Parts: sequence; structure tokens; C-alpha cells
Amino acid sequence: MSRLVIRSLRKSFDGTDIIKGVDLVVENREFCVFLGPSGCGKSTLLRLIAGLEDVDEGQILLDEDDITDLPAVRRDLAMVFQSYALYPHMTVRDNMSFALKLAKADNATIDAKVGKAAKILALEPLLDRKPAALSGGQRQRVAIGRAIVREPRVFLFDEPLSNLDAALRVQTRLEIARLHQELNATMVYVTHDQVEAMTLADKVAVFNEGRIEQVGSPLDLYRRPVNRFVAGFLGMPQMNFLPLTTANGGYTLANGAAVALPAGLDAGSGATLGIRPEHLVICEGDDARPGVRLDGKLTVVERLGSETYAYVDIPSIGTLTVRAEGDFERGAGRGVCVRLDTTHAHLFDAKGVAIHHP
Amino acid sequence: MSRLVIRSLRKSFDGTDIIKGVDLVVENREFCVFLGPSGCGKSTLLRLIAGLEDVDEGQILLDEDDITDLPAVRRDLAMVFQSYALYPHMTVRDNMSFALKLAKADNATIDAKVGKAAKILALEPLLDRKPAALSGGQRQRVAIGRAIVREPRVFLFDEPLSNLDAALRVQTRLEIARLHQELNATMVYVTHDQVEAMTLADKVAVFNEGRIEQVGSPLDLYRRPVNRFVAGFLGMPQMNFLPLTTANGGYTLANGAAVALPAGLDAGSGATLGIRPEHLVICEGDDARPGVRLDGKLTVVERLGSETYAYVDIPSIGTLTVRAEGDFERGAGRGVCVRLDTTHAHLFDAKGVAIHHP
Amino acid sequence: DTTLTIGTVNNADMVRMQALSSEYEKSHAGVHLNWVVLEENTLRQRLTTDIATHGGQFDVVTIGAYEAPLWGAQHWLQPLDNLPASYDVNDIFANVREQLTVDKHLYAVPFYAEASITYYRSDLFAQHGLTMPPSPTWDQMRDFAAKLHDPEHGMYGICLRGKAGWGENMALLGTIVNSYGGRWFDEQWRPQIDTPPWHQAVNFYVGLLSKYGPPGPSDNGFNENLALFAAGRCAMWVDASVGGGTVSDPKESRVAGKVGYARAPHQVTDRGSAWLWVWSLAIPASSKQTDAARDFILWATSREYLELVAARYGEAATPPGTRESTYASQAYLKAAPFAQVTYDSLRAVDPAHPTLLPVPYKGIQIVSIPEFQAVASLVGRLVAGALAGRGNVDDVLHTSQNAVNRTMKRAGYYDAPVVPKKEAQP
Amino acid sequence: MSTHRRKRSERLLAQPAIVMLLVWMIVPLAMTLYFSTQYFNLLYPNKSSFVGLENFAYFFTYPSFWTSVLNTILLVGSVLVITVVGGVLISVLVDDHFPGQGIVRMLLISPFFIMPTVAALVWKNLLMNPVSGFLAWLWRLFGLTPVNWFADWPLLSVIVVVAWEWLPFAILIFVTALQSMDREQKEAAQMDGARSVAIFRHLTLPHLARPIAVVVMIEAIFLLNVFAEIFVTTNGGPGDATTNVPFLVYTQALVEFDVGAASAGGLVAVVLANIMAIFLIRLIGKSLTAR
Amino acid sequence: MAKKPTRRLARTVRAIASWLVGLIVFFPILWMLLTSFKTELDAFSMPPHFVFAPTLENYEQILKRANYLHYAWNSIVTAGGATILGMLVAVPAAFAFAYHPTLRTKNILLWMLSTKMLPGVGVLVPIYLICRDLNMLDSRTALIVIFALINLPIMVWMIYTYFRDIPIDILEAARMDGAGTWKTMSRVLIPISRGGLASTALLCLILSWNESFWSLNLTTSNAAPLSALVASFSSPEGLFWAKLSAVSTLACAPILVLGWLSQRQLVRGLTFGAVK
Ligand SMILES: Nc1ncnc2c1ncn2[C@@H]1O[C@H](COP(=O)(O)OP(=O)(O)OP(=O)(O)O)[C@@H](O)[C@H]1O
Ligand SMILES: Nc1ncnc2c1ncn2[C@@H]1O[C@H](COP(=O)(O)OP(=O)(O)OP(=O)(O)O)[C@@H](O)[C@H]1O
Ligand SMILES: [Mg+2]
Ligand SMILES: [Mg+2]
Repeated sequence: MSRLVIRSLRKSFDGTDIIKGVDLVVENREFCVFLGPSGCGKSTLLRLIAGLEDVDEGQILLDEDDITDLPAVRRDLAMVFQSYALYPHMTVRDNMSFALKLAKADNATIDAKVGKAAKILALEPLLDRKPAALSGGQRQRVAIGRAIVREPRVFLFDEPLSNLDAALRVQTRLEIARLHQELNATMVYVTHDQVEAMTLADKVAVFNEGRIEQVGSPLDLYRRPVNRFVAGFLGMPQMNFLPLTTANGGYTLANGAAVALPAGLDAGSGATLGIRPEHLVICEGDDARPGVRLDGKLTVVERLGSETYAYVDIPSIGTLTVRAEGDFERGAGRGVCVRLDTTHAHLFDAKGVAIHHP
Repeated sequence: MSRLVIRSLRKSFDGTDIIKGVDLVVENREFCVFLGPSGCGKSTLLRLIAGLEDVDEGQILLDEDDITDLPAVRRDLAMVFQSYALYPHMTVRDNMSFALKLAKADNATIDAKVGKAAKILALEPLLDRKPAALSGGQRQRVAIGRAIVREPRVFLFDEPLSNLDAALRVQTRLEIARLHQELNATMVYVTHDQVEAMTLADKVAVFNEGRIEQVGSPLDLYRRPVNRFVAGFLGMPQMNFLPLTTANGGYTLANGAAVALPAGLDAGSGATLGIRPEHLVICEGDDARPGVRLDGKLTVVERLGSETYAYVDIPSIGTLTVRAEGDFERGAGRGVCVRLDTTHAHLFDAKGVAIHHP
Repeated sequence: DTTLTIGTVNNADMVRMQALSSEYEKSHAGVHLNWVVLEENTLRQRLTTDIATHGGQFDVVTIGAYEAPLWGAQHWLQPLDNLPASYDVNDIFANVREQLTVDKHLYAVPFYAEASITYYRSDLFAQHGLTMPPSPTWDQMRDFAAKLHDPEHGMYGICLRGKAGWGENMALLGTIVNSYGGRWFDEQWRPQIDTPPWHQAVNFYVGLLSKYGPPGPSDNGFNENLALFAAGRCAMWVDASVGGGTVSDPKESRVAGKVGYARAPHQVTDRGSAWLWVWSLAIPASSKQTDAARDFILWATSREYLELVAARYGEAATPPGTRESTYASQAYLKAAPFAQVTYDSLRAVDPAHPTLLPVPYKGIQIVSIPEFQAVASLVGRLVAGALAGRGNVDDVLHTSQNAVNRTMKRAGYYDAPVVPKKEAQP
Repeated sequence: MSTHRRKRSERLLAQPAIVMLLVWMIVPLAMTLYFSTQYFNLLYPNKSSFVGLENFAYFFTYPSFWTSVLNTILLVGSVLVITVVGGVLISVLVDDHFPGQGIVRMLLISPFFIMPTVAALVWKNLLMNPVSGFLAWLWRLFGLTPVNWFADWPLLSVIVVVAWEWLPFAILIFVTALQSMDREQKEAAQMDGARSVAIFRHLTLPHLARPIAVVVMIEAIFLLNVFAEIFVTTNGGPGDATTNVPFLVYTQALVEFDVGAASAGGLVAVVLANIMAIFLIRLIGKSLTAR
Repeated sequence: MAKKPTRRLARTVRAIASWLVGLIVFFPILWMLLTSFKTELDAFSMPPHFVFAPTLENYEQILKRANYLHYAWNSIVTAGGATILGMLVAVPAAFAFAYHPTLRTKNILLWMLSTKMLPGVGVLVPIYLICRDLNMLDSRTALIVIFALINLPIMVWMIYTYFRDIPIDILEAARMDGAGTWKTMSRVLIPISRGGLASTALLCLILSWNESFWSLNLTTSNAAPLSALVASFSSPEGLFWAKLSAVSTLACAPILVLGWLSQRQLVRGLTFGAVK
């Protein structure tokens, strides 16, 4: 059992508040991801949990024990650092067994545990190398292995993939997911890459400037973001935001096009309509299917083979991103139209709070 | 005019051949991407072009001038290094104007050019900072700016985005594409990230172990890879490869399922069928639509919101990756079937050479 | 077991003593000798620091004619009274003994003594048809030097001490000044440096050495000149008589057998024209093993020891200048061509009456007051500077006069009722 | 709280060093201060008495005092310039790989392992001796009159000896620093059209700024106290041409045995050294502690 | 192919220049070595003899006159002891300064350096009196303590700069792994920075080995190291160049050889494979 409870935690550095009152529960065996832009305090919160920084206010409970003032050495948590922080002078084996040796485990136990972890992480052929002789992805795995062997109560990961190249990133992501399943451990994972958050998490906490904006399952957050920040942060390419203006009872876009919104909604003035790129459709010529039709010009087309991102400049509204399946024959510079199906639209009020989800 | 021609170039380090005879033409104003796995010699080729390494054999022509033996200083090319290689003790402005100062340009010209480049790259507020005070993305832009001000004959980029986080990577990618359009310059760009290659290139050269496997437009390569290597390297998630066996005139998969292939094809023994994740469909229960049906178990499901990657274990075949639009309700561990539509299949012979494209 | 720590200077005679001391250890079971061998200046600093602070690090010290009376007067040294008859203390030259005695107590026993003498290349003199008088004047010396000086062929007319230091250039210069009729202090301890004899003497010295000396004379002390002379580069050399051993030893000298010896030059007077220096052994009061130490120093300065050296290293190596009996030996006089001159010079020296005019101190080239080191070092430095071409002699002497005055004043010599050191009075 | 406690206890680890140095500094300094107000000649142990600031006045008016200050500055300054400039040039020269690079490096750093006394003796007697020295032979070989180094160019000669001893230290630090220089930066400059000289001027030198600061700082401390070399070669002369402040203090302490004046001199030397240090820290201080 | 020959020429010129500079800088030592095998007369001869019949006579004489091993052993004990003592004190201090800096850290570091500025001669008499009263004259302990103290500021300072280059993450990782202050230092920090620590230790060893003022003035015979031995040969009467060279060679050889052996260690910077 390792259930982590954080109660109104606060932390400031040199008078600047970094963590501004955070409440969070991470259930036993849950994979919780902290997601947020750079500098929002994710690492700081993780370090507070780890005991590497002192708490200013609030409490951290682990299975009902208050560990707020326990030194890091005695919390029995394992952390995988953003920089790996391997011990450069030790072999992979020694890196992994260091904690066990400090805990005075006997040799047989150490060998067994290291062996098991190495097997899980496919590190067996590398056990006698030093970190300098490993590739980035292998180092990453050693850092994880060092955490695994300890069988800690909670795993803490600080952006473990942020420095890997695309291919390795995908591979390691899968490895971590598999690990979570195999070890059945509680994990807290910091990242600012929303793909990682979406693919790995049971629960995502979206951070912004030292506060949690929303907590929930990844798809929940994707489908029902509580505000514009969360809506914009999840999804790639980003959600398109179109400002609305109220005009005689209805809503119009900046270019004057009228938008039909579900009945009974009153967003007030300054509302914004949000729509994800995959819910926009490129049309051409006389396309009469339902939805608002916006005319513009294709500026950039990014073809990934399996899908295409089209960037369309709409006069007086701006650039809309459209995501299309498969290839896309039209080239940049061409006049096109974008069809906006309001059934997929999110609506945010002037303060950015979501008042309607599709 | 700056047209780059490379003729049967060879280079070895300490007796190991790294570049094993490369022929390539980069047309004026073309954006050419070198794509390939780590260590295949992309950087080495770029450095040969730049004049930072000596050519062993072969020629490099720039607009019909043989520049093979010209020192780097006199080639008038600009290079953006993988590590940025900014001058740490100079401000952004000095970094950018260094080349111009060395060329003894007058102050007015320097200011104008630096100002213009800074504007394009949105670096204006940062001009007086030193590199240490910049974020990764900003440094990246400075490195590009340093190349731009010189108005060189050819731009060389060595994995300029590999150190950026996902968000910045997308943003900078767009910036480079815009730059190419604005400057109308010849650019050579090294990467091992196929998304970058697909989105940026006019022409992609896929490298493998010091040789060019295929040259062509991104979509061409995606659709008609000449061999298994190219097929596997382009596309994310990777193409699925299923070994075929010949059995009484027809082909069967490893689990015995028969595959109908276009008439007149003779792949010989040891052939492989390749199919992209987006062309596989998850089915369930009695799905009788056309195509081969493979039964298996869902092991991992990665939900990105807009799309989903499902990893399905098929007994005696292995794991197939399936890419599905939108969300995907089934959870891991469930028995499912995968439908394989052979009209989308690629076929490779025993040596990996493509003999059929859909 | 007793371990005696002996601080000594690193010259040839002392090194021989170190080598022979194993004999002593053999015949005195349980006595171990620990040698601290240092270069002269370093040794003096080292010993002074230790003895003045009662550090007690040394059981036997090697000191010169300058320290013995001063330190004896401070009771830093064990008085050496009641010497055994076998030691035959009266065999030691009286004027040498006199230098080591304060208030009728002998504080050190002489190991060897030296006077300054003139060395010259008899072969060159013969070649040029010159003859060296047994007791030349400085003017004669200059004339000889002028004739023999041939720097093109690496031959320099005269080599003299130029290196700064009260025991280096000031020793020689002291004797030249004395010869020219000068003195360090008058009876009221007023410095007499800015007086005509000093100006004449120092100008002569600087002129002679600059014109007919080797390059860089201000660098040369006893050792350097010895090396130059032994290498055959100097036609004449005025320095300590102990150099004779090396100069006449074919193993170490290219000019062995071609050297003549004469008394040190004089000028207006021969009073104080040759110096007297004694290296002697003494026992610090802070030593905890005075008896063993006393036994050792008496052995090292005994007649038996001299015989031991002669037997082991040859007659010429006998430590010179301490005992009449040495010079009574025909074997020695024959083996050491410089012996006769040394003997004559030593006999003639009178430290109690060093100068033409009366002085309140004792010592030819030294003034037996503690301040002398400071004063003479300073003047020595300035003169060496003048020799190297930094500043002219007259200015240097003027500066020296003031500086010496300043030091003496600070030390309280001019406060009534004067006379700080009564034992320093002649 | 938890980490506070740890921080506090880990900070205590600095205490042994601080306390030891404090004792090492305070006790002798206090005694020196006390002696500096006494008339205390080692040869007259019974005659000590309080004299106020007379010792300072005596030291300041010593005929060689100002020369010694000037000599100290000249010595420290020129050796610093020689070793830093020479060290930078030599380490850049041997930075690129060439046959025997390791051996040449070994040769270059060897003088650092030689005792100052030995170094001085070797230079004075074997090399710079005007009659039998190697340099004299070299000069004759070219038909020149051998230079009488320590008499005609005393300070320069001492500077040469001291610089020879410290050049390897500078080379050692710079060679190490050059190894950490980013190769791609150099290549970027090449692409920017910079030739060797421009690369040296615009990249190598700035990269070496911090190592240079380290060398200047450490060397300055040792150079301010150069003594053995002077003692062995020129004994401060001829005249006072090579007397620096420590040597002057030595003269007072161990030639004249005037402990009072020497103590005053020692204190003056500390003040002078600190003035120079402050000046140096101003000059290079930033790169010293910057991460 | 115009460029390649010129490049090769430039490289050759550089290599030759490097060798030349190296030989010039090394020449005094070489000359000392050669002279030590000459007879005194050869050593003083002009023009110098480059070819001569080598003799071991000088070494024999020195070994006969002085117990070389005794002095060498004292050098090893005092320099080695000072290095160990210095490291024991300096490493923790540098650790505290590097990882728990306060506003005063910089000032304390500079103050430490400033303690080195008092000229030794100025405090000789006080130190001599203290040693006398502590009964530590002519004791190796006194030399060890003094050498350690005079080198301490530089050691703290050098180690401090090395420690600052080590990413703090690695230390935090050790903490998470359950290592206390002591284990963090002994098992992680010290092994990682052993290159830097080795250079620092070697520097301290060299400086202590070569120290001549205190070793000369505070010892007589029991504790006298090699630098004191050199002093006793620095100017004997008569010809002494060859003997001086021999004794100098004997005094410097051990540390020179040690320095050569550790050259690679010295020149090597800190290299990590620990972080991305
Ligand atoms: N020790 C510290 N002292 C002062 N400020 C700090 C300290 N640690 C962090 N901060 C500040 O706190 C803020 C939050 O930092 P934190 O490292 O938690 O961000 P983050 O969310 O992890 O960002 P990233 O994704 O870039 O790692 C930053 O503005 C940072 O400058
Ligand atoms: N200077 C060199 N000396 C020896 N081998 C080298 C040198 N430069 C590169 N190599 C080797 O050449 C091969 C190709 O290196 P290169 O840097 O061109 O790869 P790359 O394709 O750029 O890889 P990456 O994507 O990892 O940057 C590698 O195996 C590398 O070890
Ligand atoms: Mg972080
Ligand atoms: Mg590369």
C-alpha cells in the first residue's frame, strides 16, 4: 500500500511563491502525471515529495503517516532524475545496487534484485559498463533500474524522456508503461510533453504557475477541459481558439460568420470557441455540408504520410490548424475553405472557464 | 544560384569507411533532408560539405566550381550545429554579427542585417543577453540567426531540433519552414526524426551505413519505399512487417493465414509483407469485411485524444501496431482481432528490396 | 646512548671532519653524531635563531671569530675551562685563542684559522718577467693585474671578493680600508665611512676589479673565486689561506704547482692588512649533553685529530692555522707550499690593534658588536651595487654612513652613559 | 526542517579548515603584532622594551624600502605576464595532436617539480654563469660577449628563473582547460570565416579567461613571497636591485636579527599583499567564483 | 589537392616548434642531469663538454657524506603526511562551501587565500618559539602540520572549483538512495572527483616537497627533508657544480618521476557519463 496525499502544500524560494497551495491524492498503484509548461513548479513539487526541499506549509502523507518532516533518506521513495544523475564512477550493476548496499542487504538479495531489474529493462549485457559507455536510452534505463531495485513505496520520475530523440522516446515510453503494469507500483511522473501524459497516465494533474488547474483521467481532460489553459495544453496540434462576439441574441465570429450554439448557453461577452484540429475539415468550391464555412488561404502544409496538418489563414480570424487523415493533395498558397462543425465545439467564457463541452 | 553536386564521395576514419560513395544533387533553393539512424554518417557528410573534414575520394561542386579542396573558411556556407556552438562569452548580437565583423562589413550593414534576422526570428528583445541566459529554444534561434545574417550560398543544419522539447520542436520546425520560403535559399538539413523530414523537405535522402538508400520527395518515400529499411524508417508508429511463406502457389503468414496478393507477383521465399499501422483495423466478434483476419490480444493502448495506438499481440506473428482515429474504448488485455487489407500492403523480397507498393 | 647534534659549515675541512667522525664513534661506543651541514650564511641564521631562543637543538656548533665572543658574553655558550693537559691549549696560537676568549673564559676551541694571503700564478709571472714581492702593496697589485689581464683568452688580472656580505666582500674590503688607514668607528662609536681613507680604498677596489677583474665580480665570493683561480682564469687572487689546499691539489685544480703565495697586500700601513678568521667549535648553554659534547670538540681540535687527517688525506689537508706544532712539522711545510706564508701572516695579525687610528673594538675585518652584522651587510650590499655599476662609490659611502649612524643610534650607542657592551671594549 | 538540519550539519564540515587557518593566522599574527611594538633584537634578549610605532618608522625609512616595493611589483607583474602569455601560447601550440605530444607535455611541466633552491642554483651556476655557464658558451658561439646575467640584469635574471619555474603551472592549467574547449565552437567560427588568429583572439582567449584568473590568483600568492630564488642567486643585490619585500624582511629578521623591525615589515608585507590581492580580485574576481 | 600539402607542412612546423619549446623549457633539467655525471673539472670546463665519460663519483660522494634515504624518507613522510592531513581537512571544507554556499562563502575563501600572504620570515621567530614550547622542533609532525596549513587555502580552493563542476543531481540521487553525508562523500563525491582530487593532492605534495624555508629552519637532523640536504651542498668550498647537480637530481628525481607518472591524471579534466 502506498497512497500519497498532499494537503495544501506551499513553497516559496527567496520570497517568490512557487507552489501556491496544492491538494492532491495519488491512489495506491496509480500512475499520476504532473503536466504543465516549463517553470510552473512541477519539479519543485516532486522534490518536496522526495524530501529534497523543505515544505513551507501544508502536509505530505504517505499511507496516513505524516512524512512532511522526514529526511529524504528515510522516506523510502525512489526518484529518476531529469538528468539521470547516474554515478559516473560505478558500473551499471553498482549504480543499481548502491541503495541496497547502503541498506546493508546481503549479496544474494542484491544479485537477485539487480538481476531481475536488469532483465525487465534488458540491461543484462550492459551490467559491467560504466555510464559513459552507454547511449542515452540505455542510461535512461539504468536510471529507472536504480529506482526499481529498491522496491520503493512510490516512484518519482522527473521528465525522464525530455532529452531523448523521438525514436528512443517512443520506445522508452512503452517500457515505462509496461513497468507500471508489471510492478504495480504507485508512480508520480513529471512532464511537459502531453503525448507522454496522455499515453502513460491513469490520472493527470495539469499545473499552471504553482497551482493545479485540473485533475482527471487523460481522456477526461482531453474531452472536458475545465478551462482554456487545459484545453490548449492537451492535444497536438493545439486546439484552435476563435473569439466570439454577441450579436442580436446569437454569436458571430470575428469575420462576421454566425455560429449556432446549443440552446440555453449564455457565455456572456468575450467568450471563446474552441475546436480541435481534427474536427475541422478542409473544403473547396461549393461545399454545402452543415457547419460554418470559413474562407481562407492554405499557408503551410505538413505531410506526415499518415496524416497532414494544414495551416489555413482566415482573414480577420487568424491561422486555423486543420488535421486531416492520410495525404493531402492541395499545396500551400491555395485558396480553400474550412468547415467548422459546431457540434464539436468547446465554449469558454471571458475568464477562460469552460461552460460547454461537445 | 547555389546548386550542390556531390560525386562518389568517400571518407573513412582510422580505416573504417564511414561514407561509402555518395552521389547527390541538391538543386538551387531546394530543401534537402538527410535522414537516417544515429551513426550512419549524416553529420560526417554534412561536415565534408562544410569543409570541416578532408575528402578522401570524390568531388563536391557548388555551381560547377569544384570546392572539394577549398578550406571551410572560404566556402561561404553557413552551418547550424547540433550543439548550437554559440560563442558563450558574446551577446546574441555579437554572436550574430561575428561573421560580418570578420568580413569587415561596415557597422550600418551589420546593424541592418542583424536587425532583420532578429526580427524574423523574434530575437529582438534578447539581443543583449548572453547564451547562458537563454532557454533552449532561444539558443536554437540564435544559432539559426547566426547563419541567416551571412546570406550564405547554402545553409547546413545538423539536427538543429534534437535538443528541444516537444512543444518547442513543433514551433521551431514551423519557423524553419517559413524561413526557407522567405529566404529562398538552398538548405541541407540533417535529422533522424522522420517527422521533421516529412514536414520540411522538398527532397529526402535516406541514409544507412554510409550509403544513400533512396532519394525522393517525402511522400514518395512514404508511399513507395525502395526497401524495407526506408519503409521502416519513415512513418510513426513504424510499419508492421509480417514474414510470408510460400505454400502451394500462394502466400501464408506465420500463423497460417493465407494472404491474397496481386497477380503476377513472385516474391520468392523469405518475402515480407509490410503494412502501416493506419491501414490495420481493430475488429471484434464476427467482422466479415474483406481482408485477412488475425486474432490476438490487446497489450497496450496509447490514447492521444485525437488518435490511438493499439498494440496487439498475434500468436506466432508478434506485436502489430494499429493506429486508430479518435478515442478507442477497448482496454488492454482484451481479445480482439486485426483486419489486414492487402490492398494497402507493401511487399519486400528476401533481401528487403521492395517488389510491390499498394 | 647519547646523540650529539652538530651544526657545521660545508667547507672541505668540516666535511673531512664529518667523514673522520666515524673513528670517534668507533672509539666512543654509544655516542652518535648527527650532522647538520649547511652553507655558511644559512648556518649562521639557523644557529643564531636556535641559540638565542634557547631552542636546544644543537649540542655542538661551528661558529666564527665574530660570534664566539658575543655569544660567550651572553652566556649562550658553555665556558671551556680546565682543559686537560693532554689537549695542550697553549699550543694554539695566542691571537687565535684571544679571539675566542671573553672575561678570561675560553668559549670555543679553534678548528682551523685562516689569514688572507695573495695567490699568484708563478708561471705567468715568470713568463711576463715579473716578480711578486713577499709583501706587495695594492698599487703594485694593480700594475701586475694590468699587465696580466687578458680577457680575450679568459685570463683575468685579479680576482677579488665582490659578493655582498659581511663575511664576503666586507672581509676583504675591511682589510683594504685598514691598509688605507681607515676604520669603522671612532672612539665614540661614530661611523667613519664617509671619510677619505674609505673613499680612496673603495674607489681603488671598485676600479681595480672593474678593470682587471673577471666579468660580474659582484657575484663572486670565496667559492666562485676559488673555482675561477683553480680553473686557471685568474692571474692573482687575494683571499683566505685555506684556499691553498684546493689550489695545490691536482685533482681539483688545473694550476697545481703553478701557484705562488705572498702576504696580503698593504698600502699606507700594514696594520690590519690581512684578516684573521677562525672556525671554532663551541657548546651551546642550552645543550643537554655538555660533557659528551665537550669530549667531542676537544677530540676534533686535538693534535691527534690533526695527525689523523694528515695520515688519512695527506699532510696538506691538515686543518691549518691553529697550532704551532703543525708548522713545526717539516713534512707539512713541504707538502703545503702555502704553509709558510700562512704561518707568517697569522703570526703578524693583531686583532687587538687592527687599525692605524684607535678604535673601540676588537677584530680586523669584523667589529665585535652585535650590530656589526647588520651594518656591514648593508654597506656590503651597497658596495657590491656600486661594483655592479649601480650608483657611484662616493654616494654609496655617504648613504652607508647615514644608515650605519641610524642603526647605531637605534641600538642606543649615543644615549648617555654610552658604552652598551663593556666586553666589546678593547 | 529536515534538510535544514542537514544543511547546518554539512556546513559545519568547513569548520576544521576555518579554525585551523584561523589559529595559524591569529596566533603568529598576534605575536607578530606584539613584537612589532617592541625593540627586540635576537642578539640582545634582555633589552626588549616597548617602542610604539618606531619599528614601522624604521622599516619604512630603510634605504631599500621603496626599491623593494617596486621590485616586488615588478617581479610579480612580469612573471605573471610571462607565464600567462607564454603559457597560453605554448599550450595552444601543443594542444593539437602531434607525434610525441605526451612527452613534450611532460617536458613542459617538469620544471614545476624542481625545488626553487635547485632551480635557482642550476640557473645561476650551470646556465647563467658568465664564465662557465651554458649561455655564455651559446653567446660565444654567436660571437657575442657573454652577458653577465646576475650582475648586469639582476632583476631580469631572477624574473627569468622564477618564470621558468611557474610557466609549467600555467601550461598545466591551460592545457587542461583547452581540452574542455568545444570543438564545434571552433568549427562554427571557421564557417563564419575566422582564421586561426581570429579563432585564438575571439574564442580561445575568452575560453581561457577563468583558467587565467586561477593562474593569476595562485601564482600571485606565491610570487609575492618569492624568497629562495633571490637568496640563492643574488642575495638581494647587487645593491638592492633584487631585494623584494620578503627579502627585506628576511634581512631584518635573519641578518640583522632585529625581530621588532622584521615583525613590522611582515605586517607591512601583508598589507601590501592584500592591496595587490584586492587589485587582482577586482581585475579577475568575477571569473573566480562564477559557476 | 593544393591544401593538403600546406596543411601537412603547417602541422609539421607546429610539431617541430612544440618539440623545440619543450626541449628548451626542459633543458636546464637535462643539463643538470648531464652535469651530475661529469667530473668537477669537466663540469666547469668551457666550452662545455657534451660528450664525456660519465662518472658516478658525485653520487658516491654524496651518499657517503649524507644518509640520502633518511632525508628522502623524511620528505616522503612530511610531504605525504601534509598532503593527507590537508586533504582530510580540505575536502569536507570544500564540500561545505560548494554545496551549501552562504553569502559569506566567497569572502571566507578569499580570506583563506590571504592567510598565505604573510611572508614566512616575518613569523619565523614566533613560530620557532611556539614549536620550542610545544617541543616540536625538529619533528616531522610540526612540518606536516605547517605544510598542510600553508597549502590548505589552495587545496580548499581547488577542490571547491572541482566540486562545483559536479552536478548536484548526483548527490541528491545518492540521498534518495539512502546515503548520509559521510556516505555521499566517501562513496560518490570523492570517487567521482578523484581526478581533481589527485591533481590537488599532487600539487600539495609538490609544494610540500619543495618547501625549503620551514623545513630548513625548523629541523636539524631527525626530521630534515631533502630540501635541507640540498642546502648543505648549495655552496661548499671549492668546485661543486657536479656534486650540486647530483644532489639536486637526487632531491628532485622522486617527485619528478611521480609527476611524470601522473601527468595523464593531471592533465585530464573531469569527465562524466552520468548526465545526458
Ligand atoms: N532552488 C531554487 N531557488 C530559487 N528558485 C527556484 C529554485 N528551484 C526552482 N526555482 C524556481 O521555481 C520555479 C519552478 O521551478 P521548477 O523547477 O519546479 O519548474 P518545472 O515546472 O519543473 O519546469 P521544467 O519543466 O522547466 O523543469 C522556476 O521559476 C524556478 O526558477
Ligand atoms: N572524427 C572521427 N573519428 C573517428 N570516427 C568518427 C569521427 N567522426 C565520426 N566518426 C564515426 O563515424 C560514424 C558516423 O558518424 P556521424 O557523426 O556522421 O553519424 P550521424 O549520422 O551524424 O549520427 P547522429 O545522428 O548520432 O549524429 C560514427 O560511427 C562515428 O563513430
Ligand atoms: Mg523540472
Ligand atoms: Mg550527427
